[in-house]
Amino acid sequence: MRTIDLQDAVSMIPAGATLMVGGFMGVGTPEPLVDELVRQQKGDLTVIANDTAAPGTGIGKLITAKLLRRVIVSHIGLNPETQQQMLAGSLQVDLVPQGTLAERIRAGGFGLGGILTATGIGTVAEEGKQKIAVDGRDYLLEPALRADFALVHAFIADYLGNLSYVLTARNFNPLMAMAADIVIVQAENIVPIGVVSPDHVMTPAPVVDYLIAKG
Amino acid sequence: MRTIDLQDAVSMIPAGATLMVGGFMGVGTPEPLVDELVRQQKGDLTVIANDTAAPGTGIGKLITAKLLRRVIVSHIGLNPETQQQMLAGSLQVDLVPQGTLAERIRAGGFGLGGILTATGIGTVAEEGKQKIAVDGRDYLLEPALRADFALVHAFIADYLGNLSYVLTARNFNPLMAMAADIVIVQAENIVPIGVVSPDHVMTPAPVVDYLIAKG
Amino acid sequence: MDAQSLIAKRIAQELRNGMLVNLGIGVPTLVANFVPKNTHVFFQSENGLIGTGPVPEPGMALPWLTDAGGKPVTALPGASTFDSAMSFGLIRGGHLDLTVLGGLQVDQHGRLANWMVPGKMVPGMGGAMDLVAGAKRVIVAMHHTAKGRSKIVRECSLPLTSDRPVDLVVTELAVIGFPDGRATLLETQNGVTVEEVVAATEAELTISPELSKSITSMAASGAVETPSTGEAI
Amino acid sequence: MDAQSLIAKRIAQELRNGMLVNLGIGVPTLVANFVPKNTHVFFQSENGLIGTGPVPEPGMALPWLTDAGGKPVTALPGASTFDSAMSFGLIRGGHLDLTVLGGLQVDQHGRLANWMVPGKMVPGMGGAMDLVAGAKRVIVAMHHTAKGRSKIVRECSLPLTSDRPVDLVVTELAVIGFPDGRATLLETQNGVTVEEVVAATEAELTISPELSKSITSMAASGAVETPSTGEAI
Repeated sequence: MRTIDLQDAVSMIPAGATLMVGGFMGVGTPEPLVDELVRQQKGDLTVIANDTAAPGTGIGKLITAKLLRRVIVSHIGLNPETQQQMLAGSLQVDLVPQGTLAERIRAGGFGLGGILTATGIGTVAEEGKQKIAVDGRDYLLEPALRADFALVHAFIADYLGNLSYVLTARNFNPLMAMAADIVIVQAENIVPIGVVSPDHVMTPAPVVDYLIAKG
Repeated sequence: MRTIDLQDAVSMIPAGATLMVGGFMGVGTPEPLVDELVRQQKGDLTVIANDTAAPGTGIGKLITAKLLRRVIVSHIGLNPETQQQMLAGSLQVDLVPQGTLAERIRAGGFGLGGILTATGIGTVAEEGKQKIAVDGRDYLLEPALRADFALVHAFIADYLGNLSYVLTARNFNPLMAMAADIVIVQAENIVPIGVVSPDHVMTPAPVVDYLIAKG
Repeated sequence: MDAQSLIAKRIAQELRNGMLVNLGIGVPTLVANFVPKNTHVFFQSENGLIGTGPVPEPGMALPWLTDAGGKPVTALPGASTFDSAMSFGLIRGGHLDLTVLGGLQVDQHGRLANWMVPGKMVPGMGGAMDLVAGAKRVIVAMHHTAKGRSKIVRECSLPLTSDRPVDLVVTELAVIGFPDGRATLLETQNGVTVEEVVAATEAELTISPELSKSITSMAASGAVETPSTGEAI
Repeated sequence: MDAQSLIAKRIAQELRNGMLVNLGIGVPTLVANFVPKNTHVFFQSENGLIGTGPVPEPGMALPWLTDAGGKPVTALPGASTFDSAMSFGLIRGGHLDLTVLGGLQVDQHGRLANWMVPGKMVPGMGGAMDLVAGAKRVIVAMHHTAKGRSKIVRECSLPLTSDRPVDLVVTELAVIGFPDGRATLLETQNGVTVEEVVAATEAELTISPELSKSITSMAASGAVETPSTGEAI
């Protein structure tokens, strides 16, 4: 793990990259990273996230700035701009059931080829997907998801990069921290080694590539 | 969640039942439950666990007492009695790669049909298993595992049944707590509600059926 | 009592001690206001919380503690938090005893459509497909009709949320179940007649034998008019 | 230096700052004794620990903090613990930079057999299959021969641990890699000749061009005899 300036961290991300971005309706999204993506006008991005939040919040800022080519999300209902760009054809929106999305990301980070879930069977979500029977029950094969970068929000990071999340700001963050080639973390608090009990570390340091230094 | 006496908890378990038992070489195994299984001479059991520990420790006691018909484990190397019973034909031993075992149990508890892993491909572990290609790479389909009962060891339980585990005694316990019809917990410490931070609860109370009362 | 509270209050009677319950947004949320005395249930919020409490006092909101809509909530003593994989493991793995969801349409076999109106409203399914596929019991809380048209239909014209039938639909007029895969009128809300429910319902509706019997006995005592028989209408 | 320490010390030179490393039992464990100065690596124990420290002082052992063999260990500041699914997620998901494992046989394509001897020793594969299939880099630490017979063989007679070839085999005689899927002698241990390694090895052994060159230059300076060419033997 290396510490890095916010600006340099975002400079690493090329236009056209695939990003996983933590957060749930903006809660637990690394806002400084999002703001810097907008400032540097990184475009043509694919974002994998739970949702597109709302205008002015989290991933909603990327939508408003028209930096996204494609989103893979479970929900866009609180962001009318996402719906507008989708209908206008400028934004590809792949909707995935939320639990399936979480497991597909986890599978990507845990070295599994995909997941077998009954969610979505008999609905439009099953279109184009392989059905596999296990013990007489049908499941959809939903392939693993990975990204070039994960933008992760943590409540606490120690100097080594061990991460803890807080309350409902945890959500997709620990899953995404496992599922991207390069993991960039913005932490609310950076603490000395040993301040966090080993049992309370939720993402072990070795998976973190960069920790944003405090400005 | 209900509290229950050790004796009554084990009385619920019928001979021939399938049990998941937490622990890794005996560390994090609920020893009082194991001892009571031996005392009540519950036989013909199938045990799903990481290993059969060593004689005199954890699941090793069930082996010595000849209570097991079948084990689904990743390792039996530290228990020569397991090997003897296996060679004598009185114990069926199904060996599963450790990571595959952990994920199969998790899949059982998380409502997934099974997992797709590359572990075991090109080895005897692939025998009889379906191979599935995802994005051009082959994976084994390893089906989910569930049990009638999970015998779980926790370091801390609160009065509601929220569980925390400690250090390397965590291992398979939180996975098994999700994957059985009836979950019985033996906790080293039972504490009032609110003593454990929500972020440090590793198994939420609603999945726990019984908590062994202190004697 | 307004229609929404009527629905929520009736659904709250389905709550049992120790249940893990997930409430959707809208009318389902109101169910939390009617939990019976001496009944302790765990409310799950799919963004990663069991033990969701009421809205915080002014000045006490924390940006890291919200409901699935991103609105500040509190946590009750004994709450637990977890990541999204665990949250849906609880849902998909059969640990969730009950989910209460809003509905756009329910067909006469109990299949729910509640996540999109093609060409109009495409919010995404969020957790709805997992909840309906995974929860032990699914109750739909919705108005019986929309713009005068029945929301309990012969066949859903909107995309389904799951092919797994829901267990109960509670409206301001009636309680409808799906034993043997057939929409069955189990109860009418207070002051509503079977005829009124039937008239407001597009789906074929079986009247449950228990309801027929109770109505017949009420009719015998002069309380209501003689209803139709317990056959499909 | 004894053979085991020789092997462990050579492997320790492969460690780089920040690596996540899993050491198997036996000789691999000794690698921890030779971590180069100013190199910080994370040691994972697959029972759920990153930051494994040395054996505790007498009286300080804790029953809940052990290595994968169930033996008491300590945890270093900055350690983390997790369940078995996470432990193998780290291994299978490509987060483990290096695993060092013991071996029974390695074939000339680099495939390892290290978990059972049919009819004799059936300990179970434990985490070995996941480690070989999942780690970014796999190094085998083993004696070159057992009872006078080469453990680096043309074809494994014992059941494979994985069909994924290992990256490096380090013995008390040599360091062997598998570029292009062919067993290739990269280094000899101090004082060991190429001929000695070849004589002790059943597998076809390519001599790496770098090794040939260095030996040739040493021969030119009179340091060693002229070796065989860089062709397969």
